Amino acid sequence: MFYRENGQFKTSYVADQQIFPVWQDRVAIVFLLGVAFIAVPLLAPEYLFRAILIPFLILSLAALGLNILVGYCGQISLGTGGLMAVGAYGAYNLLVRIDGFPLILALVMGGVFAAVIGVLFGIPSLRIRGLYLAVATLAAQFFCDWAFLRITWLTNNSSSGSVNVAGLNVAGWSVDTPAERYLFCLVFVSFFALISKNLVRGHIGREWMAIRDMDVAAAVIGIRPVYAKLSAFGVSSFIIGVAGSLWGFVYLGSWEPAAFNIDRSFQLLFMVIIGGLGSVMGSFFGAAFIVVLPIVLDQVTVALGFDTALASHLTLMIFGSLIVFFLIVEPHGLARLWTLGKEKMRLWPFPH
Amino acid sequence: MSVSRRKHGEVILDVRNISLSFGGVKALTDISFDIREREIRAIIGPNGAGKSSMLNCINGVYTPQQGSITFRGQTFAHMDSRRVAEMGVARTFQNLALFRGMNVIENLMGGRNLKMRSNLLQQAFNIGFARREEVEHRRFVEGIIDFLEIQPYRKMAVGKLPYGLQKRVDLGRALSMEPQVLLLDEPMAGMNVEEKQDMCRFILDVNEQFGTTIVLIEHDMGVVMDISDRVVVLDYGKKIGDGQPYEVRENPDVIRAYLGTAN
Amino acid sequence: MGFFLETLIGGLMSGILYSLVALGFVLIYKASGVFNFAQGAMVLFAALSMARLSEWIPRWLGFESLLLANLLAFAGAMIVMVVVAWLIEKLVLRRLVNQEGVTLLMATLGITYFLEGFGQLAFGSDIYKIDVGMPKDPIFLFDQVFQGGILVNQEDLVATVIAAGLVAGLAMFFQYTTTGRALRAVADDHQAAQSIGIPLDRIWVIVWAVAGFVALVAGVIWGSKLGVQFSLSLIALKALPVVILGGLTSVPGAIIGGLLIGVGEKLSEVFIGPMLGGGIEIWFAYVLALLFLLIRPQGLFGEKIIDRV
Amino acid sequence: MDAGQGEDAPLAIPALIKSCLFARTILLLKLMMETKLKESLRTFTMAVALAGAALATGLSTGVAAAADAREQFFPVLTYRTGAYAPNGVPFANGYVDYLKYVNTKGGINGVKVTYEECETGYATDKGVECYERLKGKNATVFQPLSTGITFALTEKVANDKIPLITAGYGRSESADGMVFKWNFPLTGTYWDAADVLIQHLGKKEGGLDKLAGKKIALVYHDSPFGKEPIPLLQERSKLNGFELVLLPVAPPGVEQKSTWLQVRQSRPDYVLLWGWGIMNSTAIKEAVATGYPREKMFGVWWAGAEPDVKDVGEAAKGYNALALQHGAEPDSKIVKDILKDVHGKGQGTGPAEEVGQVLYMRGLSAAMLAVEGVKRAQERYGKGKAMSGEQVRWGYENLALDQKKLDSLGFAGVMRPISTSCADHRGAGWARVHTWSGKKWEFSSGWYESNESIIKPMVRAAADKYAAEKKIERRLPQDCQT
Repeated sequence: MFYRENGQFKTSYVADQQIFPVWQDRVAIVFLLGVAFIAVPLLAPEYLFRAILIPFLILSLAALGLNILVGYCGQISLGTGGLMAVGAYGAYNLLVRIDGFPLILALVMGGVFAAVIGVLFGIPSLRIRGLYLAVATLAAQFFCDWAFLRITWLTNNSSSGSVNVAGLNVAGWSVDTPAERYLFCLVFVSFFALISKNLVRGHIGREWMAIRDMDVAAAVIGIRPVYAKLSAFGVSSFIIGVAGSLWGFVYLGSWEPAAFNIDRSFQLLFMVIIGGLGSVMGSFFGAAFIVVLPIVLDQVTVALGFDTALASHLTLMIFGSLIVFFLIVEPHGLARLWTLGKEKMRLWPFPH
Repeated sequence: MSVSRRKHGEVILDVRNISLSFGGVKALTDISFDIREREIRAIIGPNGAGKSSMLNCINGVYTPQQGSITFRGQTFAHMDSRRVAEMGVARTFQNLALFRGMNVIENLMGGRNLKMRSNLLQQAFNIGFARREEVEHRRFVEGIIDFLEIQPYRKMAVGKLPYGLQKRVDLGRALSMEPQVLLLDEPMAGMNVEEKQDMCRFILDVNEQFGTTIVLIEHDMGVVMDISDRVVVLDYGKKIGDGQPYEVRENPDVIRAYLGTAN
Repeated sequence: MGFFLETLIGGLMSGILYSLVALGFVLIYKASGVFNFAQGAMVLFAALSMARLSEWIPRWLGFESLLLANLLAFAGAMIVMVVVAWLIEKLVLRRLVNQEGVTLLMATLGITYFLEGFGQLAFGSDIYKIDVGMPKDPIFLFDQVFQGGILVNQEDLVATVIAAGLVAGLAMFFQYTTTGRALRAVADDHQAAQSIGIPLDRIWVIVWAVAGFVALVAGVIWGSKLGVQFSLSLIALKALPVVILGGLTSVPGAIIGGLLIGVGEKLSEVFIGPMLGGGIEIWFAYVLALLFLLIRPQGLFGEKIIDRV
Repeated sequence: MDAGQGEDAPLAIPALIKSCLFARTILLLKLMMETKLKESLRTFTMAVALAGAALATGLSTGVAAAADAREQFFPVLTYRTGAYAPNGVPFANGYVDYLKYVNTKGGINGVKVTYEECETGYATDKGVECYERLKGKNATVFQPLSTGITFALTEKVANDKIPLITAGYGRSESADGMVFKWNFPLTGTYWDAADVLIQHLGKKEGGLDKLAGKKIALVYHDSPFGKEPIPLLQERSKLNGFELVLLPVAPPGVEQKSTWLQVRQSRPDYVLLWGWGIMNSTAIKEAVATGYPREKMFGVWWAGAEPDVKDVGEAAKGYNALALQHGAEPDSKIVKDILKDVHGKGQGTGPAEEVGQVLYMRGLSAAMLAVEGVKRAQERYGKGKAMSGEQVRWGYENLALDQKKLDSLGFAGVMRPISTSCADHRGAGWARVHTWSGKKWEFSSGWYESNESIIKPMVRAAADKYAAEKKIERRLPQDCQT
């Protein structure tokens, strides 16, 4: 089956504005959905779920959120970890303080809390730009780290600052087998991916991109930087917050503030850039790259008979070099490689 | 202002004693001139005369230290970009300020943003209203695309387009705002003859079909003399001449200022 | 009062130590527009090679003298850092010319991983010792004025002197050497510099080498203070607020910024900290920097940005 | 959304194919792969080819059965790299050496001990990945040596029915076996540590009552690990009337100037140091720099090993720290045996000169406890059989290591008796204090036992709170029989 766009004439703007104008794409996506929702849960072993798929899904959600801010609105943030923490602890507090508070709502509310904080921390972006902003957002990161250790009320007065959450229970359905947890995350991720896709296609998305590409021109065509930037911070933080609460509730189940420390922030920024700025799909590529690659490298190096220390040193080195390598081959991220691939397919067998 | 090729309306935009400086550097000193409805008003002057700064003051990119700008009777000491846009002033840029990461349609749709009402949630779920709105504005934008004859490039990233076309897209973005006043900052800079002719045609068409008032910064004297109704001449941030093309052409200061540079 | 002064002095001295790391950031950003996150890793790497070489060289050449060992080790470490700089330029920078800042930032993070991995691989991941005979014990000033006197940490004192010397040296280098001038030219405008025939690639190697040198000095000082160990690379996080507060492009900025941050965080921790339960200095430093940025978005000494359209 | 699935595909599809195969012929394929690995060249291309395979091994572990019923598999979570490597390496060496040693003695009643290391780098999610990778190979017991990983694993072990030993760290409340069925903070928790330290200070002052009006500062790693002792110390300060000053240090603790300026200002009579990794040596150095007497500093048992002081050397002379039962034991029988039977045969894991150092011994004794649990289980479920996680859990819950047995194991003078029960998963609260002589650690106190009357109720309360948060029930007495 060739991948062709020509011959598929759009007779209405609606038809032209759908997410996948090319029917082959639509087929592909349906197939992938099928695999992800049906085949994987049936066939994948526990290790794959717990060690790879679940963290991959949650982190891609966070990366997706961050991508809205960095990729679409051009505001670099290193406070992501902190916002995830806000989401997780927010949801936690709702559940421990209000009896019988529905789980899903709590997770979403976690996102809302994060959104509020995120907008607050976004205010400096109205004045500070680029790397200066990036470093400034670290203030948010470290403040959150500190707050959740020090303000014991936030952790329900646990002596150590660590918190534990009960088993997941959604309207009677207790989500505990790895497959269930995977599906649980998958639903969230798919939903938010769709939402984000819609937003970035909508005029709000164009406002973000306008600010990113040429803020003066954006102002001249009547875009308010305040609204555009802060809305980006809000939406992005919301998604990140939800991801955070999923990370706490579904993946960890019991955590210390360090689970959301600065390394997480960098890891996510990595995903976004390696995956592709300003691309929903890129967030997923990036997450896969950052989550899976080290694990594979580790297992390979160990399998090759190096001792674990040597292996992990090599892993670090190879991982680092690969990052540089990818940035050199395609500074616009894996998503760009993907689109280029599709271009090629369109033209195939003719080179140009 | 007695004789003129066309009948003009009232003064729509009135600039009074504008002075602007960065640190110590004076960019504009006590500039005053007015713009009438439906006319084509040119601002000329050598490089660094402060032409662009003038436009930047008009649509609120810069804030002048002194002076006021009156638009349809409302007077402002400093224009807020948003307000200016809402009042129907659009603008193209000297060295392209397109949204390079977006394709042609998106850039033009950007110009429609002011008119789009659907809120975040409606867009998020892409439900009825948001979708309809998107379509109807898309229709308008397609109209402009046809008008500017850039149909083939619809979905191309503007960064990839040749310079001349980018200039058109820039104009298109301004037009999609349905402006009453259109500020054009050197729309023909770096164009070859044919491109210039096209651009002139577009400008005149806009002016005649939509009755849009046009403020034009241009170096090409030929063009200026042909299409503009009145001309303001700036030099080193000062106004040295104002009037109809032939008047300005005779003005000794202008000649001095342009000695050698005029073509 | 005495204690306040003590804290103040302590802050100034830690500040200087931060500046040492910050300098590396500034140098590289000035000349190549790269926000070099690997600076921390470079400090670690330099310190590691210094520490290990000072162990190994005597063993190889079979002599005792600690001084000689240190000198040779320092020289050796310097060579290592030059090689690193050269490789980075060859393999990374050259291939990423005029990419956006973020991409470059990420590239340097990649380099960070590599250096951390390679450093531990080559030199081991235990805790090592750099002994350049720094005096460890405190001295007490004005003990007749204030009860208990004002404690001054000799080690920091030495560090301060070295840092001052380093800065002076750099200033000289930039002012009076042709390379230095070339560097400044490049910093001001790449294209222009190139057009008057300044070879960018060589300049970059030099800058990174200089940054490597700064990292080495910082590494030696921090290393003899803390012991050489992986965590050394994390002091980069201490230098970040310094860099942005001072302005990414200003050497004096790095120094002043360092002092401000140092004093700010120490005073805050000691006097405000107890009210908030302590441990606030890490974020306070950043908040401080943030506040300065809100007043001057380009940092204290950074160039002002004007939108031209 | 496109993206979502767009991404899963390359990841999932190979996985699917493989796992299908595996579902049928795991062992066969594993054999094939092992041979493949053996002959495989160490070229990157090959590595890439292997990547799939390696991942697959990972996948397979999910369903893999024990290769041999006569093998007892011990997963070893280590961190030989990163910020905490200097402390992680000796522990790992001791742990592995002991496992090797057991095999030289013919295994556990004939059951061969197998093990596999997995590098966590002290990172929680890496730790979880290691856990998931190794648990499928019939893991006997996990010992993560990290608070963060302990938290994460506590959630999982109950479902997977694998015991979790956190000897001398982790959650203090997990001593309550009625709530924490699968956790075993053997030999002591931080509350024991804090309590013993206070007892020791009391002794120095000539009676706990003499502590009244004294000022004790806690310089702690600002993390759950460092905060753990605070409640007990507060309890004690109420009880014994000393003033407690809390001084957090942001991890990793490379910058402590302000902390020690505060120490200098408030001039506490004693400083308790609750650090890990570089924080410890830095603290001691800052103490030197601010002229605080090392003799008045007392570290937790994670702040009392060679890496913490060796590069401070003479300057650290007089610094004290708690010893979790054992200290540095170069002269103990077990160390001699290991040097002879393991290192002597070129099987040693680390440098021979580090054998018997503090953290090495920590790893060694941790491994010993792990093995003894299996022995105990065998006594009930059949000598010479490989024990399942559940069976071993019973073993840990019914440990009865009296002095005689310990001596016979070569731990004479190294450890005191440990006996656990359904209610008490900790088994002992013994500790000593040792002091750095400038060259090595030397004991400077007799044995202390932590004060049950204070700790028990706190454990109980904390455990109940945990149970409430997790919405789980306390175990019933009859559950203890199984």
